[in-house]
Amino acid sequence: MKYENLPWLILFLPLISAAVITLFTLRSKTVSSLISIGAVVAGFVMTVIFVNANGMQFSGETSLQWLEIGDLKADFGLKLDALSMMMLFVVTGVGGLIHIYSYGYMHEDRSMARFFACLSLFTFSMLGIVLANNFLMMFISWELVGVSSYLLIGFWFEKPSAGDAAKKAFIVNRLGDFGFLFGILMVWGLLGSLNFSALQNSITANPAALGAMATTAGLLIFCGAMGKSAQFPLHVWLPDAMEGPTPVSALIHAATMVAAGVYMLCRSLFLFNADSLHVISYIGGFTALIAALMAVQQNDIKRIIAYSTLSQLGYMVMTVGLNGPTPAMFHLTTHAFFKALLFLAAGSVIIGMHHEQDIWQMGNLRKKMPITFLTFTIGTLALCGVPPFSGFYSKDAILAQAWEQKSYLLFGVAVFIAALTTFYTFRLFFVVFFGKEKSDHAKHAHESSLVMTLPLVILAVFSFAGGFIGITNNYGSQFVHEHETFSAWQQFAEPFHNPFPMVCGLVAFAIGFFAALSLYKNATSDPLPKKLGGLATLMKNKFYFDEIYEATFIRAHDFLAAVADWIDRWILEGAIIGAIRGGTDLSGRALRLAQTGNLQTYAFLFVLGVALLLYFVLGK
Amino acid sequence: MSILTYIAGWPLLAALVLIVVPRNFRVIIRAIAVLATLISAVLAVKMFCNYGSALPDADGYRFVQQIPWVESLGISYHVGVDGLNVGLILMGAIVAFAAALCSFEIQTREKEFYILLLVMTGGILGAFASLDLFFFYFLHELALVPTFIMIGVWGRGEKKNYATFQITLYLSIGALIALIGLIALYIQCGANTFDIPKIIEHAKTNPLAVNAQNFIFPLLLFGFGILVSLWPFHSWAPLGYGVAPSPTSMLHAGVLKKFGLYGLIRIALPLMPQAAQSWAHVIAWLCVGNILYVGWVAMRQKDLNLLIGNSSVAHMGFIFLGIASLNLIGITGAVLIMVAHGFLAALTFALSGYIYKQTGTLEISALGGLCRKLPFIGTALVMAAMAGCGLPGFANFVGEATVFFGAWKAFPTITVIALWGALVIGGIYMTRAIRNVLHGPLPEKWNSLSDASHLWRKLPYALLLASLFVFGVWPRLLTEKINPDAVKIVAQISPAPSADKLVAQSENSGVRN
Amino acid sequence: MHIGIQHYLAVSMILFCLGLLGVIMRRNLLVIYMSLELMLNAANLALVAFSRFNNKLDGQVLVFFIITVAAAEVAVGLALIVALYRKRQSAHVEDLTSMKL
Amino acid sequence: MNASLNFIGLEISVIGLGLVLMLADFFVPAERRRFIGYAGIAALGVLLIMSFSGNGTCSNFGFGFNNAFVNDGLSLFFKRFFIVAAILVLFIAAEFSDKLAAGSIAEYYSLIIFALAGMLFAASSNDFVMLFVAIELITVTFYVLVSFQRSKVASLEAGVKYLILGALSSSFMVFGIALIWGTTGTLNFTELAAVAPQFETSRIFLLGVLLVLVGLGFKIAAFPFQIWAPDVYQGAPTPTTAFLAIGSKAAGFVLLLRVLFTAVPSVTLHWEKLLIVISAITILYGNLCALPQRNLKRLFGYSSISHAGYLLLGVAALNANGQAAILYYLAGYLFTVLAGFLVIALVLRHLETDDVSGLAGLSQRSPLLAATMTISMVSLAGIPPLAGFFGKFLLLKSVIEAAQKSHHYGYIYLVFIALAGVVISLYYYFNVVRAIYWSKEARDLSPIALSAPAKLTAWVCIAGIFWLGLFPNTVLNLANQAATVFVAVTK
Amino acid sequence: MEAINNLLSGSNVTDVLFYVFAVLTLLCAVLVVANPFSRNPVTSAMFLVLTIISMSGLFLLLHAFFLAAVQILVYAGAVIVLFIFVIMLLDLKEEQRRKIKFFGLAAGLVSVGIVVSIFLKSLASIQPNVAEPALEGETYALGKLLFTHYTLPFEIVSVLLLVAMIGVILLSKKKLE
Repeated sequence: MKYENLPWLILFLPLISAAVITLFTLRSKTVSSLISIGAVVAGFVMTVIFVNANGMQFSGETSLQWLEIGDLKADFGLKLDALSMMMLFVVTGVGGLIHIYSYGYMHEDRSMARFFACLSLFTFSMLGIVLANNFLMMFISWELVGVSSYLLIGFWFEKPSAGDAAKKAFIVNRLGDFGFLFGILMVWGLLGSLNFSALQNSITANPAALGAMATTAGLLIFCGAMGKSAQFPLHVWLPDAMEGPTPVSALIHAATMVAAGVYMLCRSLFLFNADSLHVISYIGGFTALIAALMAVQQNDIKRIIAYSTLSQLGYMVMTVGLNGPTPAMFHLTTHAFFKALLFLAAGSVIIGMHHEQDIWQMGNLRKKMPITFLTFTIGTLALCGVPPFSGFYSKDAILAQAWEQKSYLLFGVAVFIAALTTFYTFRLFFVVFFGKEKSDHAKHAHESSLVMTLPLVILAVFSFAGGFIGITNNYGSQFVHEHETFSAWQQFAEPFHNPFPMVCGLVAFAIGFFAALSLYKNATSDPLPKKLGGLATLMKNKFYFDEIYEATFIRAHDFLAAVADWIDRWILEGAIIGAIRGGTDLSGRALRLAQTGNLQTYAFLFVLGVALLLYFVLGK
Repeated sequence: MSILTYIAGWPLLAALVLIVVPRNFRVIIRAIAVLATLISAVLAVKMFCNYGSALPDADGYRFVQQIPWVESLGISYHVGVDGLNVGLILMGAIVAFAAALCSFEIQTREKEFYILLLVMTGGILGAFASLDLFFFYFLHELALVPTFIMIGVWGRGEKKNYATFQITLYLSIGALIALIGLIALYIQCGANTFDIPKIIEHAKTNPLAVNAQNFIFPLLLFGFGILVSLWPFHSWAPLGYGVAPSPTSMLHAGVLKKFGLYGLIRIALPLMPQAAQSWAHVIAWLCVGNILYVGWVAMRQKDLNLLIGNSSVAHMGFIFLGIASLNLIGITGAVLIMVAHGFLAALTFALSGYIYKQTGTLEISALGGLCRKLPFIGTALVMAAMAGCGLPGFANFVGEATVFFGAWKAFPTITVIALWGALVIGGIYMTRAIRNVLHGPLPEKWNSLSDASHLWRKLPYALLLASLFVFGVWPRLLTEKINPDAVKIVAQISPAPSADKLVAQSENSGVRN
Repeated sequence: MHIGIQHYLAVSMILFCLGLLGVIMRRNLLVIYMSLELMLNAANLALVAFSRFNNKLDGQVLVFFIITVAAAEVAVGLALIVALYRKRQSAHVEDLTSMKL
Repeated sequence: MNASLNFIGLEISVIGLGLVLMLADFFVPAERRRFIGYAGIAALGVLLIMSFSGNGTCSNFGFGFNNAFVNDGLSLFFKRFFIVAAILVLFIAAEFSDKLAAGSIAEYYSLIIFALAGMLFAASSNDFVMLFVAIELITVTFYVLVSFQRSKVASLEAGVKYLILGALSSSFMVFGIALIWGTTGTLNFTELAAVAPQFETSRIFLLGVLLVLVGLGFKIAAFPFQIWAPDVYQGAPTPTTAFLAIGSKAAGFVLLLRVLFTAVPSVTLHWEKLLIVISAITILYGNLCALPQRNLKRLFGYSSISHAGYLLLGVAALNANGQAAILYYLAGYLFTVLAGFLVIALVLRHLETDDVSGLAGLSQRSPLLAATMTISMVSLAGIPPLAGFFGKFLLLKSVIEAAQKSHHYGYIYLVFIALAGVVISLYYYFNVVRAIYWSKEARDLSPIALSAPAKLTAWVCIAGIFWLGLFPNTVLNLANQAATVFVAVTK
Repeated sequence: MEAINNLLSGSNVTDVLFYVFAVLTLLCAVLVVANPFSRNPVTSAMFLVLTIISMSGLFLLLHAFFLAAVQILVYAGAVIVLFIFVIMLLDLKEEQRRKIKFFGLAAGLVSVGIVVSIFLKSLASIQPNVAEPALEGETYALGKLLFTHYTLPFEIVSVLLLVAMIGVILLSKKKLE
């Protein structure tokens, strides 16, 4: 392996940047942002150098001893293979663009330095997940990613909603992490190692090594992904996370962090047996479905995209569950491009609209913000799976996977979701960019600066071409044993190998598109609630998941907390300690009543004492 | 003279010096206190760094010094470090320095306060360094009493008197029960010495009778347990910390409280292996009380200090869990958390003390949005809260994770409950606290707050945070030291060899008869 | 039946208990004090009887000391009672309860 | 006879000193009489030094006066103890003198010295006659000392209570001695020890021993004979209370030890249960009753009961370590209690009340006295690094040893009761400390002027408390040595 | 029965005398403690004199002639005179017949009763010695013993008397300086 130390540098540069910003340059916005951007861009460059030197198809590890206590060996190690390399590209590449974009987006904010420090911290943690060669390292990065997400969602902490959203994201993620660590412990207990390669070897050597706990362990590990990739039932935090600045939504809650769950599943795919994969695929499919349904009735531009992210993540998870890591990762990558693009474009719209996020206040922005409009269109087309945009290929790969695995129910759901996706995306598209200006802000909207539009353009390029630049080749080399490398043309034509899913996908698109067109072309308000009635209310209120959780999980904990507090206050502190205190005091007050001050009493007590003494010894 | 004598001695000497300094020389008084603790801290760092190169004595202790004290009872001043206490002493010295720096908040009777603070520091550092049962206890008590007085005199809030007496009586009960256990141990051991290495050595050939173990172990467990706020003997802790001045809380919650745990690991486990095994389940289930139940209680608190106090109690559960697991990983993890939590508790109480000083209240509902006015303190508090709910990068995570791995083998169910407590419940109350204290809009009345501005003010917090980071990022600094000694302890606990030895011994005696 | 030590001892013990009764039943300090003298005398009687039956004189020496000490105690005690009476105009135990509990 | 006189040189000197002090009254003008005390202190100091230099008769070990008088390690220990106590009490008395009838201060000093003589004899008693006369000397002297403040009704009332109950206990003791002598035919402890085993089952003998214990129990204020202590402590002039608390109690203990472990050790061995029960109840009674107590001197009265209970732990342990622990504990108790009474004498002498609130603001009025009182309280509570801690440590250790040896569950209960007692006591001791340092009731904040001797006394007490807490070796060795006097009591 | 017979037959004068003195002593003692006719301390004091005189009769029966004399001299002669003197000085009235608290009375009787019962039990355990008592309470022997064997207590008692003297003077001095 050449440039063996380069990955370390890639990993640690953002951390150093975060540390330097926090410690020294918090006062200077420009310096701080440049340090942060520099770190991630340098990371991208170094990734390119490293991959150029080593090629994509290799596998290596490099590690430092970190913790070794008896059986517990956890190295600080990097796993370098196609999977992590591709993810490196995504994280540093997309991340870099978003960093640059942020420079423009956050320019007015007085806490920009803090923003970039957090962003760098996030980049470091995300790289940590990507590069980790063992579960503990991954868990560490996993948690760090969670906290950077927390910090960034709560970036505008003075807004109560931002604070709440951050808190919610953190706690819900923690629920997933609970299962994740639980699973890690179980795997470690059964297999005695944390290292991915070592685990894979022992599973390969003895597929039944996990024994009866295999399904449980797999599902517990999956809990981690459930939290981070916002799968049902832990999906509730992601829409709220849109309280963070838009670049954050793009980077963390669309392109990278939320994909970490999928990445982790692919990384540890060998651990999952058929049963657990089955469950995973259904959870993924279900998440995709409800998220898409919810998206249909949202009015906040970022929330719509967020639900779409949720839905797409469900896709990916479903695909992993269908034993299709390659399509899943493929979709993850293309999704990173086009969803980041969509978010950034939305961010551009929001800036242009002076921080107005309600789509029903917008309209006809295509004139005022041409670049944004154009790139947004590309993102939309990619998301909806229009050929030859990248989304088409990755989505088709997913549909094909479902078809090939003969999971027809999921296939049907997936196609339905594809239609829904197209519908809500174009709803957004039409309402925002077409029709009449629905508010004063919309009338005075303006195009964003170059530093923001440039990343849009670059991302648009990748969103367009992502389908045939060899992404599947690289992932395939990781997951498929007899893997052949396709040329660009072969990739271009890949969907035609299995035309039925492709056709289904296209039909779904068409249905969705025309539905949206007919309903929202010139709409000034949403006609759908009238047509759907109760269902629309359900969708609008996200199927009341928040309320249900509020009523169950939160209430239960608060109730238990109240009970515990009550016991503490009244039983332990009040009754028991109080009784001991009071009893002691009382017995003191009672005993000293003997001290009447009357000599006769004293004499009597004295004699009584003598009598007792004599009786005690000589009474028998 | 051993460097340990200096580490513990400087603060005590400074306390003596302070007695003769007139009380109106405030700056000098403060300077002496800070300087003494600084010297201690620097020496402790030096000791920590030189640990590897120092030669261990026959029993495996380094920087040893022994001076006979009461020959007829076998008591001697015997100090030394091994992996188990080296980190604790370092932590104690650093926390003491930070506490001395944070004591600027004390404005009345400073002279007495600093004297007590220094006595407390010297006492607890000495207790950790002590390899003699008597001094171990003696110095701990020496450190404990100033706590009571400090809470009583400089405490805050309406419940001050109640809390002072509560903590005094409660902790005294614990200390006395432990004392009885220690004396019983001394007598039962029959080596006629209070010297810990000698007792352990003696016990290798003459193990304590199992019924004696089963009598003494619970004494130590509950005696020390009360000192460490083991559930259900925890209610003194939040109450006491709620009213204590922050330097006191820092030193007590951070350092002094570890005494009981250290005692369990150092004394109870190697000397009473059978009892430890039969009691391990009890300890493990009591941990659930600490982690889960007290976690819930913490969720409910409306006062920041009470919340921190309860969370600190909850953290003790992890340490107990590590101890209860009775294996190398668990015990190493327990020691790791002991060190980590020391820094953390000190940090959180220092921060809450700062906030109290600025706002005059710690009522959570009265606070809010403080991050805007207090960016440094706020950031530090966020970090502390995150460390408190086990965020990697901070030393606590390493310890907790290690404990989980260790405990998984022994008590899977309880480990899962502990996981829930650590990840979910801890997360809930910590983020709620951040949300309600630091996030949200800033109430009008707090517009005049000022952040820790100059270096000296920032230093204690920065120092503690840095320590948390250092051990969080590079835990091998500690684990490499802890490991060999934890191995020794585990070797004494592990059932197979000791049982064999017992059998062999009975056979031997049979032959002799 | 010949008169033996037990007869004397019985008288002594009864005397002792009578004194005891006096101490705890009477309220006049002087009478209480007299009852105490009865108790001392009971001891004296026992000692003299033992002395006779044990054939040793030491008991009688002890009686001598007891009488002397008793006399001294009486002197001090009566002086004390007189002093108190001067202050309180009472020699009754019920009136001596300024310190209690 | 001449040989015997070699043993009692110290006692003769002390009695002589008492006479001299009394006569000095005639030659010293009334306003200077309080300084007579310092002469007495100096003389006692010389005697104390002599006891260490080996010239003193008290270190001349052996039996005298037909074995009625013994000089041994135990008596030596206690004689030094009593002299130190008397010296400190004289200091306190000198400070307190203006509260006593001014003309009679010399008599007060000399009475203290006579009581000291009684204690010295008690320490050396080896037969019941000596025991009786020594105790009576102490008691009769204390009747006078307690009621010395004739102007105060409380003092007289305390005197009468002490008188009646003291005489009552004396009667029991005398009757007990009569029974013992009657059954065994001997009054000498050493001889008794030889014959006692054959009377172990004799009810009349046991009755005698028990009645003697009643008398001694009264002196040390052990349950159920503790009832007088609070009233007498409260009413007596403060120096008297101090001497009563330490001197009289220690005299009771030395005699108790002699009787139990020299005279009738074989009987004592059967009484572990009795001793455990008495010790336990004494501890609890003293501590519980002290809880609601606000009168400082009365508080000391109750506290002294509880300390008698702690000391009885060492008796109940029935082993040499227990006996040594008693001696050590008493040594620590000496400085501790006298420190407390010194402060009471100095602070409360101008107040009508003895209430704890009288200490309010003391930390500002006199930091030295505040520190002295605090240290005293902390030491009484048994907290390191002070004398009280090490003493309690030794006592507990001896009881646990006994528990281990005898497997008697009572010992274990006893340990926990002692523990409960210590914890309860913390409450009221810390209440006193609280009054000193953070009471809001402080009205009078004028500084208290301290004379040089008072300061010296305070420092001596503080030094003693710390010395015994930090450097126990010397005294512990002396105590261990003293405890070797007793027949090795083992089971 | 036998005892009564013995007494009536007058076979042994000392035995009869013992009973006479014993009954007298106890009767008078009862009257000291609880005179049903008078609660006047003077009456008590007078009966105390009688108790002591009859007790010295018992001393005589025990051949303790010196002590019998001392008893009468010191007690009847000095102590009781002192008592009477004080009673007169203080002009004490009769002890008022306050309401006797039944509980107090019962408790007192019970505790004394326990003591009595233990005493009696112990008494019952005494083995009467067979040997004829031979000791003669010679004054000479007693004095010799006192001044040789018991010198030290004797001297201590002298100090005690001194202390008592000082005490009495201090306590009864008229003028409080």
